[in-house]
Amino acid sequence: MSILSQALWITALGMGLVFAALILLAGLMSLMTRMFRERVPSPVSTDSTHPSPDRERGEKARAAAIAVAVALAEQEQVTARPITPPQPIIVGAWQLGMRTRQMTQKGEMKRRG
Amino acid sequence: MSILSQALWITALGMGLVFAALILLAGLMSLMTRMFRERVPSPVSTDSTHPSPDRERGEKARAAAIAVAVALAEQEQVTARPITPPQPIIVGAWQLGMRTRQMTQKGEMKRRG
Amino acid sequence: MSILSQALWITALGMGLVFAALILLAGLMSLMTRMFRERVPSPVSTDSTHPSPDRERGEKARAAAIAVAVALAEQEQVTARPITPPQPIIVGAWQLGMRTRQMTQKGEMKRRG
Amino acid sequence: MNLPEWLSTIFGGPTFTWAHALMLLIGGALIYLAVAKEYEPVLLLPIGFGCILANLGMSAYAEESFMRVIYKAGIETELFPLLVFIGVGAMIDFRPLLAQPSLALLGAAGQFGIFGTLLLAAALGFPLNEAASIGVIGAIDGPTAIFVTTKLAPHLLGPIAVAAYSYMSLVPIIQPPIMRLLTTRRERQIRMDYAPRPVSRVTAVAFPIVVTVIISLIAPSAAPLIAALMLGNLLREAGVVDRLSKAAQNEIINIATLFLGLAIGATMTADKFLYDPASGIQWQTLMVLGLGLLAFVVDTITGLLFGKFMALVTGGKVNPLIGACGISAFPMAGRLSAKMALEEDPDNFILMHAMGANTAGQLGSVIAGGVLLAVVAGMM
Amino acid sequence: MNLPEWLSTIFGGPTFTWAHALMLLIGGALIYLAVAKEYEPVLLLPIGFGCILANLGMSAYAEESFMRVIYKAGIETELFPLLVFIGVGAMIDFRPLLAQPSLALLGAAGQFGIFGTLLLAAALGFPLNEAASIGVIGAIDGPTAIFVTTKLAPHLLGPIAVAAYSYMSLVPIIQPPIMRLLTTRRERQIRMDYAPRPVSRVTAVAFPIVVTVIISLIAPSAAPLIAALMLGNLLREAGVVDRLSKAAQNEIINIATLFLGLAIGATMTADKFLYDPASGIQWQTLMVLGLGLLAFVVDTITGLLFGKFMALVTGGKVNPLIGACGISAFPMAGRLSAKMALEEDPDNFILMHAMGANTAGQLGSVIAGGVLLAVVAGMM
Amino acid sequence: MNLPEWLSTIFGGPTFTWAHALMLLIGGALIYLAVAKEYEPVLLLPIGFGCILANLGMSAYAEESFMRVIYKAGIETELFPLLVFIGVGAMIDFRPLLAQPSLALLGAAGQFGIFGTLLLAAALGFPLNEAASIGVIGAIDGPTAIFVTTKLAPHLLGPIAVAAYSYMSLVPIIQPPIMRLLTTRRERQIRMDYAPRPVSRVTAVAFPIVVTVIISLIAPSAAPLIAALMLGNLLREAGVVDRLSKAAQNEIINIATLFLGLAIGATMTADKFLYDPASGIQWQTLMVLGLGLLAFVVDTITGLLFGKFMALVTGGKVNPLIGACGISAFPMAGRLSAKMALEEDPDNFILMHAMGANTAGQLGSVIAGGVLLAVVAGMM
Ligand code: NA
Ligand code: NA
Ligand code: NA
Repeated sequence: MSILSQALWITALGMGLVFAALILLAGLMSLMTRMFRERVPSPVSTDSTHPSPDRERGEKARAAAIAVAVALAEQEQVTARPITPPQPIIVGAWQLGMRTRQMTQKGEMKRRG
Repeated sequence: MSILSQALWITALGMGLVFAALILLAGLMSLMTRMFRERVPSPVSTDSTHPSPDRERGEKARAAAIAVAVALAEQEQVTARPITPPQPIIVGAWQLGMRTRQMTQKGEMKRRG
Repeated sequence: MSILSQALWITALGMGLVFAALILLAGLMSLMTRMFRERVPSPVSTDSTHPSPDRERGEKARAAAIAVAVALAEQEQVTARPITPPQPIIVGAWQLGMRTRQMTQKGEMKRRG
Repeated sequence: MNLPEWLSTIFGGPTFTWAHALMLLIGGALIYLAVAKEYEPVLLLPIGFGCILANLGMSAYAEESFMRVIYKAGIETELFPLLVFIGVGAMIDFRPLLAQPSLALLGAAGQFGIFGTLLLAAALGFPLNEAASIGVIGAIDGPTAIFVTTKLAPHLLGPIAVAAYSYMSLVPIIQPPIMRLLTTRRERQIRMDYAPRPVSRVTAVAFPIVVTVIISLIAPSAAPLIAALMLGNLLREAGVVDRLSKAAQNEIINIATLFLGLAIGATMTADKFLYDPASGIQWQTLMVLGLGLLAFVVDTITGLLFGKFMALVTGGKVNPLIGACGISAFPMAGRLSAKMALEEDPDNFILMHAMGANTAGQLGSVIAGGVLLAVVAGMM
Repeated sequence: MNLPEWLSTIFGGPTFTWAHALMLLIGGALIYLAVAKEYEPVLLLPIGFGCILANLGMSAYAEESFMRVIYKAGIETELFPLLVFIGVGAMIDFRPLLAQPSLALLGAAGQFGIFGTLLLAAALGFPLNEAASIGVIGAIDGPTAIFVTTKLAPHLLGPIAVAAYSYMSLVPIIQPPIMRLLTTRRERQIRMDYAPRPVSRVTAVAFPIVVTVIISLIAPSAAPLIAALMLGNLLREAGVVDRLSKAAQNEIINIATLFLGLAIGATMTADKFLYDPASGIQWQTLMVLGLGLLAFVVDTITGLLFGKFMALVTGGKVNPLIGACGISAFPMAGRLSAKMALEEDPDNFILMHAMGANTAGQLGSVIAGGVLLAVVAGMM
Repeated sequence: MNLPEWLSTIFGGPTFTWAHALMLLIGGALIYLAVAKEYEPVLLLPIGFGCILANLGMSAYAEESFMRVIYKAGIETELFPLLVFIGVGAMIDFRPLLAQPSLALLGAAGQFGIFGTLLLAAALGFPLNEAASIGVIGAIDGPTAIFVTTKLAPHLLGPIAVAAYSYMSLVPIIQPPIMRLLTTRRERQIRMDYAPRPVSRVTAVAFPIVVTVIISLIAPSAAPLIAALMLGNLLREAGVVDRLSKAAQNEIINIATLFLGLAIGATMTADKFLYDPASGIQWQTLMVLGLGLLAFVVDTITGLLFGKFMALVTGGKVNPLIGACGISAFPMAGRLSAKMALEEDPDNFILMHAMGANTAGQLGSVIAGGVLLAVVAGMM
């Protein structure tokens, strides 16, 4: 085999495997989020994409929070330091509720530790 | 020698040595605490086990402090993390006085360091 | 060569090289401070050694600041810990102005990081 | 190279059998215990993850595995358990023990499980080195167990470390029934005089040095362990090397703990832990776990019995509950004893005595580990 | 020994040629980019300084050089990139991806640059191992590039690491024109529904374990990288090992980053990078840098095209801009996409989708790196 | 194996003689100096403890000793002193020196003690390598002394490191009488103009790079030391790698210091330090300590004389006291000079000048160490 046809084979198989792996992961992620739901009923229902009035208000609040997050993210970009992604900001409004329990727990540890 | 009689010898000699070592250490500890006394006269006299009225009051205060310590220790047990024993709590009331000098010193360092 | 004459040669060449290296460094330092000036005109002019009245007032303020620094340095000496030189104190009054920009920058990082 | 060969090179990876799959579940179970039950999470989580890696081709025995690099750097050299001990030493306060030296005896009594289990394991047919390694689970002290096992029977590191750390977490579950069974309500209500000797700074600083010298002379095999523990304690008590003391309690112990756990987990390959195609199912793993539990129980029993003996000898001045802290498992065992005394009588505060006995147990465990190494190595 | 001999021993040091002088300038330029332009300073500054040392007799190849000690300890063993990944994993939040799993596909599309560049490099006459190492710059992920290059073509470590990290910093400069060119204004204005599935703690904890197992089975060569990344993420999400998570995000990553950078820089000797007296000018360095840039551009293009394809398939529910985050370059690429959407329409918030695609790109890069290692090693 | 044999195996440990006992006392004395007198506690405490371990069977020379593992990892590779220097560099501010470059000369004058002592030691019959190692105590800089001694005469590491660090702590005791003896009250009252050149950020960043290049070319043997020191300083002054700068000033230096001290202490075995059964009492230890003290005194004297010379040349614009800071012993010597000037005249503030001379002394010590290595190695 010439080096170029080797390279072509590598490309074909390589991209194939990469796509296969990520499609598999996507399926597993989908499965996992369905399987392991938070027991506490989440206030945000997951299947409705047509927001109710109530829902919409929350949506807007969240949007506003994200706007702030983006603004902050932009500021950060000036001194882009990818090694310390400001996760708390990215997490933003949406996960705030979900993670409260966990963070409270962590907070306690920090106070103690 | 059969393996079992070997094991018996190991047990006898082993436990003997462990006891011997700890008895020796107990003696040395006793000697050391006698030899190296704090120069500042300790407010808590060491030989009286029959508390004077004054002494008793201190005793109760200390007991109360320890009660708090135990309560806290119990709480901690929920997330038992033996690698970070909350020493300050264990040390409790009793050594508080004794170690004040040392801790002040350490505190200063922290502020400076 | 006897060991002693070897040692004499080592001493001569050694001290010569040490002096040569440090003289060279002194020259380079002199060159660098001249070449790379802060673009913002420094309030302290560098060539006048005869203080103007205004200058003198600043000088006194600085002297006072240094006095404080020395006093603090002395205190520190009690628990001399050369591995953590209290640089912020040594830097003292004089560089305070120059480094403000840089420190502000650092401060921001700390708040974010 | 032709295509079929190429494809077989790529996809013909390491074999993955049902045994490997089961080991992944075991690794997952350890992580579950760590995360959901908070059983010693700083160790069981890395061990669990290391176990998963070990069975995906990244074991401590695989050539060119990065886990092997870590294993060789920190387990074979024995540095990791020693580094952990430097940190532990910097976190222990020996003053409760120094103030009540007689409690040291309880730290000896709580080690009988080590030797009792060795006896039983030898009777069950384990060779001496394995029997001793199983017995050392009875030290109820992770670094000691790992240090001794690395020298005597490194192939058992996985189950022994898992047992040592799991049982340490199970103190509040395993010990109370034994304590209630072996002590009367009256004994548990014994109040202890609270008249400790004052401990000067000189004593606190001299103590770790003296212990290092004495124990190194009596039991040279325990020397590295005791030296590491006491170095940490010296850094703490010196009061002038705050930087080093903090480094020991944070950077050093955290990094060493993470990689210690990973490397231990990386020894838990399917063939060593579960099923060896050559020799069949590894029943010894289950036996190690079972015998280890026994060692724990025996430790607690002999500790309590010695506590009762001290109560008898002193004419009822010692609460036998503190005998159960002599096993080590610092500091959970100490807290548990104090709590049980409080449950019987809400005014009965024996926490200081319990912590004294518990630190004595920590010393006793290290000494017993060293003694065990010496006597067994001498016998082999 | 007589005097003239002695003096010649002392002053007849390593030769210092114009090529070495030029390398000092290159090292200085890297430090300049780090300090003045803040291009990935935590890596380019140590690389630049290491480059200077390499050309003053302290290279990774010099006997008795302390840089060689560091190189052997952390690059040859591959520990440094893995340690960095443990820290990176502890800093990444995969929830945006878990909540929108279909974004994972974008993380695959953004890796085409790797293979496209490999093809071109092979066509230009590079041997397969070098071509693959050059292609892996297209992972736009430093530790992956270093890990793969260490195994395939360690002599190219310098230029490849420099390219990987420089281009990562250039995301805000290189990507926007391509994004504007390949997408219509209308496409950039597409708003995305914001209805993520809730992600439970169980999912967040199970995710890193599942990914480690799956990827290690599919692409064993990627196993160490993915294991390190996922170990860090597990420490983060477990919520019970705060000490270890912080150690990963601080001590471990800081120390590993510093020495990784130094050791990489220490491979940039004049003869490897610039001019080899035996073989003349090292044009390959320039070609590596050029081809690496191309890999970046191709990644961005294929990512965007796949984004457009997803927009088409979903009937306009996906904003193609998030295709550009599939390249990795975490987290700059994600932020940039969100920003560009905002610029077209100040009410268009796609940050969560962009970060999901960006973390998918991080996974995709590691997987692609592992796949590349496997298929190329199998071919050679 | 029969019982008597077994018992003799267990109890027939390493011999413990009066010399070992005396070494334990010496180790204890070092710890006493560290704890009670606070003489460089972060180093003398670990050295003292290491010395105790060395004489309990855990020396750097004992097979299977964990101290040997540490010694080989950090001393033989020379990494520990270099890591300490990275941290020291990150803590030094060279601005006072940059603002007054002429002070650099004082940093050269303060190194004469090194060579003067080498001469005397050679005259006393020490071979060149030992004489040079003894002389380097006159660098009054721990890492430099350890680095040079490791290369020239590693068997003298113990006494030389102890001397280097003890004398560093004794600056406030040893220097004042010499300073009073050699300077007149009038000289000590000289006020120094306070007109430093402004130091821009560019200069502060370029300085460590320029110094690394220049010194590495002039004295390649000093290159690793100067490179480590300047790397730390670059991390500090860059202002964009705060994480790395903090890691250097904390994790890296703390861990390296602890293990450096332990490993140095672990070389202090009775036979090397006190009494070798083969060759008798090791008088050389006392001579090393004595000659080291002399080196210190000579450094101070030549520094002061050069200060007086500069006072003469400048027509009384230089206070000769700052000559005493050229010895290094950073930052105590600088503080002491400023304090002595204040004692003579409470309005005489020369702290900035003293710190400039002191940092020059730090540079001079490293350079002198490198030059010494080169010239002595060339001669041998
Ligand atoms: Na025990
Ligand atoms: Na990529
Ligand atoms: Na000096």
